[in-house]
Amino acid sequence: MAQYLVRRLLIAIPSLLGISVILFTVLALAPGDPFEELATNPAIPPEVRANLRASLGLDDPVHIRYFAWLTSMLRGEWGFSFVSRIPVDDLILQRLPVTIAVIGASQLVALAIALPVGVYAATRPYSIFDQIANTLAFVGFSLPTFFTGLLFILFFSIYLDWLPFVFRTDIEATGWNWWWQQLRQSIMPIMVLGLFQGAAWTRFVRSAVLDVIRLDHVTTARAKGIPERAVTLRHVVRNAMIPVVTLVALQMPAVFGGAIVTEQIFRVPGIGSLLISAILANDTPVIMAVTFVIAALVVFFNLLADVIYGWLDPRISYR
Amino acid sequence: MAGRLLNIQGLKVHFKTDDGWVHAVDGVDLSLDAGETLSVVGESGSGKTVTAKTILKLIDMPPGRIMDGSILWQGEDLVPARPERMRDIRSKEIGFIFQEPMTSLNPVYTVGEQIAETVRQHQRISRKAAMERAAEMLSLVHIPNASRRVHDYPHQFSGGMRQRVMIAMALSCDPKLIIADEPTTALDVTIQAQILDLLNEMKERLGMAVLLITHAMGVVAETAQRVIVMYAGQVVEEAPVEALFDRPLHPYTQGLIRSIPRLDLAATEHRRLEAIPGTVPSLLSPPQGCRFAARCGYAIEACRAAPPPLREIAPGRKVACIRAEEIA
Amino acid sequence: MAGSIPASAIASPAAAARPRIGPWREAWRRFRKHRLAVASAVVLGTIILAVLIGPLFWSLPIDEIDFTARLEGPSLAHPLGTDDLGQDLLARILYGGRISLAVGFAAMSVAVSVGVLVGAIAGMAGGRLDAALMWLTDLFLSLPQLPLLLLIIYLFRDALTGVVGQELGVFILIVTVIGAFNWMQVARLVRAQFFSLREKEFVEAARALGASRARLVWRHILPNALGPVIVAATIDVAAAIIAESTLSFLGLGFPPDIPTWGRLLFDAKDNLDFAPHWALFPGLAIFLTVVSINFVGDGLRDALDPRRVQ
Amino acid sequence: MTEDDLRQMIGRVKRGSLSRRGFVKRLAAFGLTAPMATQLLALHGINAASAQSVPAYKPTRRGGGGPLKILYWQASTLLNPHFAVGTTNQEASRVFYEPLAGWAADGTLHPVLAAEIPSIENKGLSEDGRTVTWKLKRGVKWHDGQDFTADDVVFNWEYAKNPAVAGVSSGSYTDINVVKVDDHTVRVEFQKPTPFWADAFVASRGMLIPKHLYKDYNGTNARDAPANLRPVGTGPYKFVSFAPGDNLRGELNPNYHMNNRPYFDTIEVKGGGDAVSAARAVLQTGDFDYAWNLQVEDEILKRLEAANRGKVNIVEGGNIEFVMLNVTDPHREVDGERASIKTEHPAFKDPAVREALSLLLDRGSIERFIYGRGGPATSNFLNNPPRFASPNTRWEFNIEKANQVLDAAGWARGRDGIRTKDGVRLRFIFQTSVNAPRQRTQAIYKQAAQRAGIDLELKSVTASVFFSADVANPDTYTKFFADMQMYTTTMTQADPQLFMNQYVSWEISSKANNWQGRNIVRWRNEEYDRIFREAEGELDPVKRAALFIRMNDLIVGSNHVIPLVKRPLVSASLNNLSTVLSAWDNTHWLISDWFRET
Repeated sequence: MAQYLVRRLLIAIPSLLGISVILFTVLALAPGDPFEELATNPAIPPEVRANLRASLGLDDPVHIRYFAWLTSMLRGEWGFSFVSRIPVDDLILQRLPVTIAVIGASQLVALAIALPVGVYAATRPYSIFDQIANTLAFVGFSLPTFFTGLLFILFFSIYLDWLPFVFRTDIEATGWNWWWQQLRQSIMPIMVLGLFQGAAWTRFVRSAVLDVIRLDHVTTARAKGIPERAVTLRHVVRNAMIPVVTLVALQMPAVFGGAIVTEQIFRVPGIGSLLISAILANDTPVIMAVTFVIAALVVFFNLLADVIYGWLDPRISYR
Repeated sequence: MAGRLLNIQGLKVHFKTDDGWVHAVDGVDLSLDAGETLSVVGESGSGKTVTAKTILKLIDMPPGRIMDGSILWQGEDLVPARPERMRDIRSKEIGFIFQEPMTSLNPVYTVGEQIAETVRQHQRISRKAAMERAAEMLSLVHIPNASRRVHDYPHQFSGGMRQRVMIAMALSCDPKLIIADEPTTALDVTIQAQILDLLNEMKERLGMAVLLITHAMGVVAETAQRVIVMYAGQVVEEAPVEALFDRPLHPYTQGLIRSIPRLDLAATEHRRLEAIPGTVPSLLSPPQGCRFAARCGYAIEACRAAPPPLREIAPGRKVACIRAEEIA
Repeated sequence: MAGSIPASAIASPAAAARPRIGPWREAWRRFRKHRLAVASAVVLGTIILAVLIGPLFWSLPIDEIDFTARLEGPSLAHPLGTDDLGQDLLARILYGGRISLAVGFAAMSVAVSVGVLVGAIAGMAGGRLDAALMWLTDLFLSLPQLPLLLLIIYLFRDALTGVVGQELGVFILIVTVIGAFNWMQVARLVRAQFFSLREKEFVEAARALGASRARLVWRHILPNALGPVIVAATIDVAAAIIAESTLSFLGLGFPPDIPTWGRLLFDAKDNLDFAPHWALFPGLAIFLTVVSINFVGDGLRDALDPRRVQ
Repeated sequence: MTEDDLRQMIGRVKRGSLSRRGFVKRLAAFGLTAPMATQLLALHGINAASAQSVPAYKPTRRGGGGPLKILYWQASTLLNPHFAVGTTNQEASRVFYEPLAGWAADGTLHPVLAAEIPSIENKGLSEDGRTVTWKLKRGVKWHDGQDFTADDVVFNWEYAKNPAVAGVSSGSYTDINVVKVDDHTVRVEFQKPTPFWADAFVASRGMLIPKHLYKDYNGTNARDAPANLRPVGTGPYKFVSFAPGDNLRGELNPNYHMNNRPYFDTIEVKGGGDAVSAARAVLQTGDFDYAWNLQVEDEILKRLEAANRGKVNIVEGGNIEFVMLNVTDPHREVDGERASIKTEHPAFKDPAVREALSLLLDRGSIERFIYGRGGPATSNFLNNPPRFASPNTRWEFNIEKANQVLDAAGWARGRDGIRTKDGVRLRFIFQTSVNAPRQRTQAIYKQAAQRAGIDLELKSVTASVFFSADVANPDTYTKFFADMQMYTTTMTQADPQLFMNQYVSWEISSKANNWQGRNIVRWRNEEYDRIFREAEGELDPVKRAALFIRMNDLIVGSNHVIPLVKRPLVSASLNNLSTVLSAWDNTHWLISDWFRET
């Protein structure tokens, strides 16, 4: 197993390099200027902006800039943001926990919805519960998060005024009150992402369980006198988990994409909103660093998916 | 007839489909004594597998439904039995061997775990003891170095070996009856013989009754003491094995036996393979009278009028044909 | 054992009694059973119809600015109300719908065709080619869409509009761009299906009968992989419609005066609490389209996948 | 009202025979507003009581006001005033650092670290306009207890003009010389007479950083100074914590140099989000006390105000949203350069087309329905300070007249309704940056133009692409590769000299200067160049004001520049918050005087 992991990691390195080359050239060619605000301010003479760009090497040819970036990356310096002068790794370390917390919680909510509902609906196909669950799941992932986010703010923040909609990272309260404030301000983004993801996964869990429930070995299990609940849990769900867990692992990077929309709407200062502001300002070091973090996550989760798949399904052997 | 191990009377099992109710099993009588091997033979769609599975209620209800009849197991009727009671009987008193060994074992657990699970379901013993019991059962069914292979997964066994595992699992709780639903159909010929020998050996050693479901007359001859022939959801003939092959009473049984390709006749005989003309009637709206009438050479008006009762015309011999005596 | 009677010799006559039903009629019969799918098909049909021929009946111009009728709720004159320039929302939604739906379906077909192609090749070829294709998929998955969108549209917009004119040029550009970023899921699904189906007996049987690789893929494996592809395709349409609105958010999509559903929703988001109708109707239009496509997809999957239905 | 009458009245006020109030009222009758009058008096040594240009500060003791929470929808990312790329970074630095003086809303100077405002009368200003002497306030301490002296002021000059530091405020310090007279006096020397002397050490470019913390970072390592992220200033609040791009926190400075100030115990500046949610956070939910720069349709602001938790503040300034008609031809390439000054725009060279386009711009509706209070319609390019606003321009929205003008000039309508003449079609690309009010303005303009037979093809470009200085990018506003474009240009100083040099011929943006010239419309006019040169050296304020008015009339008269709406500073604050705002300086220019009415 370890040997297989090492081989997979070795393969991952060229792919990460490939990603960085392509992305860097794209960013170098893409329009946009980190010093946009300087433009409209007549008081700032043009040559100031010129030498600002020169000082950051914005006008050098692409390959020189790439190697400069790569060598500093390998030395562990991720450079500093063009716009804010803050070292990029501080920026990311400051923003990553919020995103991980919101995404992590939303994935847990999604699984907490999808597993029980999906399994229960599949064990009673075409029952009332199954049809309601199925319809709600469809509604759930047909509603764009963009739209549900707005509706949530309208309903909970403005009409009912229960929840704040400006995300604050510096809550003064301590102990329980701190947790309560955190919950109040992040429950909406978590629910928007969680419900959307939960709806998509409910359908998947249901179809995965449906595929397994008709297999012969389930009837064998029943013939062994095992109670129905145990048959469902030990035999049906255990087998259905193989495709489900793999999908969950594979979808994690895409979830970061989804988080960007929610972070924009609820003003969560996470990796997503950092990426958007960096892209709009063509702030190359930040974009490269954030994309690299996401690319590394993609490779990591793909690996994780394979490992889990192998662990769950003994038929898969590690050649 | 009290005292019999298993006594099924007038069993009717119908399935709801888009086009209406399918009368898969339409009034079946079947009974079995301890230690006896009864074989139920018939083409696919004759209702033999449904009858067998209904004993342990392994069919999905809905769409299936037991319309009528009783299943007496040692005198106790299982039809109204509650799920908890059925669970006690499954594998503890009645074991089941399925047709498809390739898919009947759970791929993600080792064979040992799956057998141990059965054992621990019915006896309060530790996990380790259950695994030892599993290893014992595997060696009982002649699986080489069972103590090591008990930790292997199903995909590491061949088709024949897996059927042996299934048998080991079915016998793990010393059941009084084993129902084997076409246990050899999915296997190739050489392995079939080994499995049937194993079944017979198990019968001698453990003394359990066997209800063998098959469509192969050869298998019947090899293993069964008594035979029931089913056609279109009904029992058409019941007889001891030798009597059935010597003098089949029901026209359908005669057709079955005649269509067996015979190696014992000399090449010179040049007889063409015989087949029974026509097709099995639709079970959606079964015909009024005898269901074999449309294909029966001896059919007369009376046959089509009313359903022929299953009559005992000699000790241990029943037939559902009003002209049985005439054409014997 | 000698003497086993081949069951087929005495084929069960039951099927013969009913009229011979072709596979597509069978599929339609099963589809009809899925009531929600049928209802959604009707809803989808009306939406598409309304969008196509609606403007013929509802002839109000889409950009008629009328300051006296600003932010009016639904009324007889304006059944779906007006926006902050007094423009009639029904006309704008009908006109915008045509583009949003076209973008949705076109982008989905681009994504699905690329995805199926890549998935099939990777699935069939295996080995190094498969690894290379999967590396490419991972690469696209981890690239942030936005900078690439910025670059591609900025690089090609002027060239394309020069050739085919502004609206069509932008349309082609957006469809290819959205399509180019949604094929990865389909590719991965199809590849997984190919790996599992390749081992199945019926494929080996077909190969034994001398079927060429292309025939194998086209006639045997692909139809079976249809289920998940359809589901992925339906999700892609929804993603495409939403992606188009994010593009207009960044000023990359259609010119500002073309009222696609995404742009309407975006323009309305600030007035949600005072003029909810302005955001709700386009939002509802997107939702209804997407949910009906998903249900139809689900119905199709049940109809085309015999194993699924009890 | 001739120049002599004016001088004669100033003399009577000096002799006391005419009251200040009488003088101001008399000038108002001639359209010269109050601030213009006070400015004239101040320059003639009649020091008007400077108090009334800043609201009275009521609290009687320092602190006790609890937290002050401010929301910026563009987050600040840096705390060194000399590197402050955007206004948000200047605002963040202004919480901790202070200049010698700031600009009040009415365009008058207000002393901060300076003891008094230099003027001819108190010998601060030399007669020949070549030197300015600042007297510094005594007893001012840096947050770390060090004394604030003239050395700090001289150091700031050396630091700002040092090319290695590459600070953004270098423009104000490169051509001046600063001499330390004594520990609390500094003299600024100009190379030539400079009517607008209040640039160095004043307002947003004048914030002073401590010498003792920056002296070893006065070079290429300027960016790595630790104080860049942990400021030590002289301001009313001391630094607590800073999460770049998110929030900044400060606490009360116990030994601040002005008594009873600041009122609040802590200050928090939160960043991120968008303008509308910032407005909601103050006006609707009351989570914050103040929200900055609300570029939001007035319709929305009015409805949010209905909850009457907060009010919208409108502060007049010099920023203006306007439309440009390209003098050159953007679609033709002459020796590798589009929109080159060697070409002439085929349609816009005809004054009738330009006049028609000016008539088709419905400024009234755009003000009423789009910008509202945030954008009063105007016919002038230069609107503030009031003394420079020209009274002789008008705007008119009249489609009928536009049609007549075009018909008279021979532009006949083609089959498709679009007018053409000698093969030139009135079909123009109209570009601007992505922003809701601008897109709405494009729609209104397009419809009106259609009614006059002119077809506008709308194009919207992402802000960071539109305002980019990247040479390779064709979509920047300085390249102007389109027929028409619209955006807001800002006026950051209370003096129009730098603002009006956008139309002098030597500033024309071209490939030669990498499109960095500020004359983007590529307009050339000898009279304008001549008057601008003259105004640069004119010491007499009245004559200087008249010159700038003439410049405004020239550029607006050409219709190559069509002013649309003034863009005053729009912000929102809770009803009980008393703020001191000015369009000529940062929002926090007098954060020390903010307090809460109890």
